[in-house]
Amino acid sequence: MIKVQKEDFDISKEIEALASSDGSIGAVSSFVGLVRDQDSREVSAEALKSITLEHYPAMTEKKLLEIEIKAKSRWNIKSSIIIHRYGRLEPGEKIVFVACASKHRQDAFDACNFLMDWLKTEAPFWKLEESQSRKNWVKKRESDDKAAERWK
Amino acid sequence: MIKVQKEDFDISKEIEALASSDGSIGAVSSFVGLVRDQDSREVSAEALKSITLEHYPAMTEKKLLEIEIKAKSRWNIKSSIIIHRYGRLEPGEKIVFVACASKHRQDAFDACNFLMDWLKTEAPFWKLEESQSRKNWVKKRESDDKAAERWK
Amino acid sequence: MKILYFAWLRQRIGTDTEEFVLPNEIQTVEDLINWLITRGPGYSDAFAKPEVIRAAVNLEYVNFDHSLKNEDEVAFFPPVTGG
Amino acid sequence: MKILYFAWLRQRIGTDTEEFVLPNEIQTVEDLINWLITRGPGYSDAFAKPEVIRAAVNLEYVNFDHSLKNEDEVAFFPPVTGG
Repeated sequence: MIKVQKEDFDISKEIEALASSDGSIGAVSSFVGLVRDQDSREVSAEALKSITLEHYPAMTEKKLLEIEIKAKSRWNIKSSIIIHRYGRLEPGEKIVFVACASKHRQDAFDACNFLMDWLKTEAPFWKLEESQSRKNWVKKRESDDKAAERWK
Repeated sequence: MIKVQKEDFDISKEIEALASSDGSIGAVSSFVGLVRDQDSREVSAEALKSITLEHYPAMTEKKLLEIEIKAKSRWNIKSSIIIHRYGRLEPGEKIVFVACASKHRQDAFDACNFLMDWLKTEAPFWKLEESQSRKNWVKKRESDDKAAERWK
Repeated sequence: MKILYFAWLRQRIGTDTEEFVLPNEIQTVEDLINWLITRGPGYSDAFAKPEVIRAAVNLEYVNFDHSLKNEDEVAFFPPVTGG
Repeated sequence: MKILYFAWLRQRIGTDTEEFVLPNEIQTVEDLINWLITRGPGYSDAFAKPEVIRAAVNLEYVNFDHSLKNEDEVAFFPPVTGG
């Protein structure tokens, strides 16, 4: 399931909905991405006031659905969910949530890790950071491209 | 943090406590293990009524603390939690929860995966399954030994 | 043709969407970029380093040699940074 | 010495804990198992396949050649199946 929304969400409820969808589920692996308290510059990072997530709605839904289908074709996943927020978020707030449910744990772990890596390089979201002195668009991390390459 | 308890727990609260412990945390990877609706026999599995988890309290705490320290020495983890329940549990109930918080996501994913693999082979818990016609002690899975070997 | 701009491309160009009839001489995404650059300093600034820009046509990532049709929706944006 | 049994070892032996003074001739975990086996059918049943049993002394996993002292806490159990 894909949800792209401004609103916050409850992790327990999402995991419980996923887990209760099939009695043969024994494992749920999940990931939450949060707004950190400093901007993303490697050197002389500043305290962060907020980030604003912009996205390309139609393409976001399509790409997230595609990577979810891809994960289900590669691992034995009973169900999965991707929630990604957009709009203005403050330090400590949740940005993204991915969870995968399976019979045994390694399928869930690998599919969840894969979904996050692909989401990072495929889903059309952009982060604008605002700190005391500046606003800047977050630059992509080379390590994200490498992480996504692992699954090819 | 280690918690070995009979009681259920709330995943959202645990993840939020972990995430809010340090403002530089941007990633929380977690895992929940659940009671499945069938017993663990590969062939002619039967509907499961309950499992009962027995453990060796002093050694459990010691081993879980040791593997948590090990994870922190290998990955850049800001905080982590392991909750393992004991006693009688019914299908759908949570058995174990592991979560790791880090600045970037791969540390959290790998540490969480490692903790589960080591917990499966090192923590002194034993599962007694009860189905309509029988009670049986769950046999260890060879795949768990192999999973733990990966990290050596 | 509909063109969408996101993130700092949107800010430099000063608009998020525009629609027009595709000129006949524009065959590919690269042709389109070269034509957009002539439309003003916001565009030439936005497309100054085309190698850091990604393009999507009808919601799919494409290379700059991708052929365009008048009914396409084309989007230009920086590398994605969600998650 | 304190000895603890878990899971099906506990069930076959019929007790979870016992305490006694370590006989002088028992040097190792293996000696202890061989001595326990002589104590009755529950014990010989529990230790029939020692290769599937794990031992811990003072909360640490040990091999069967591990040396024992009278003040040790020894535990016998099947391979663990938590998580």
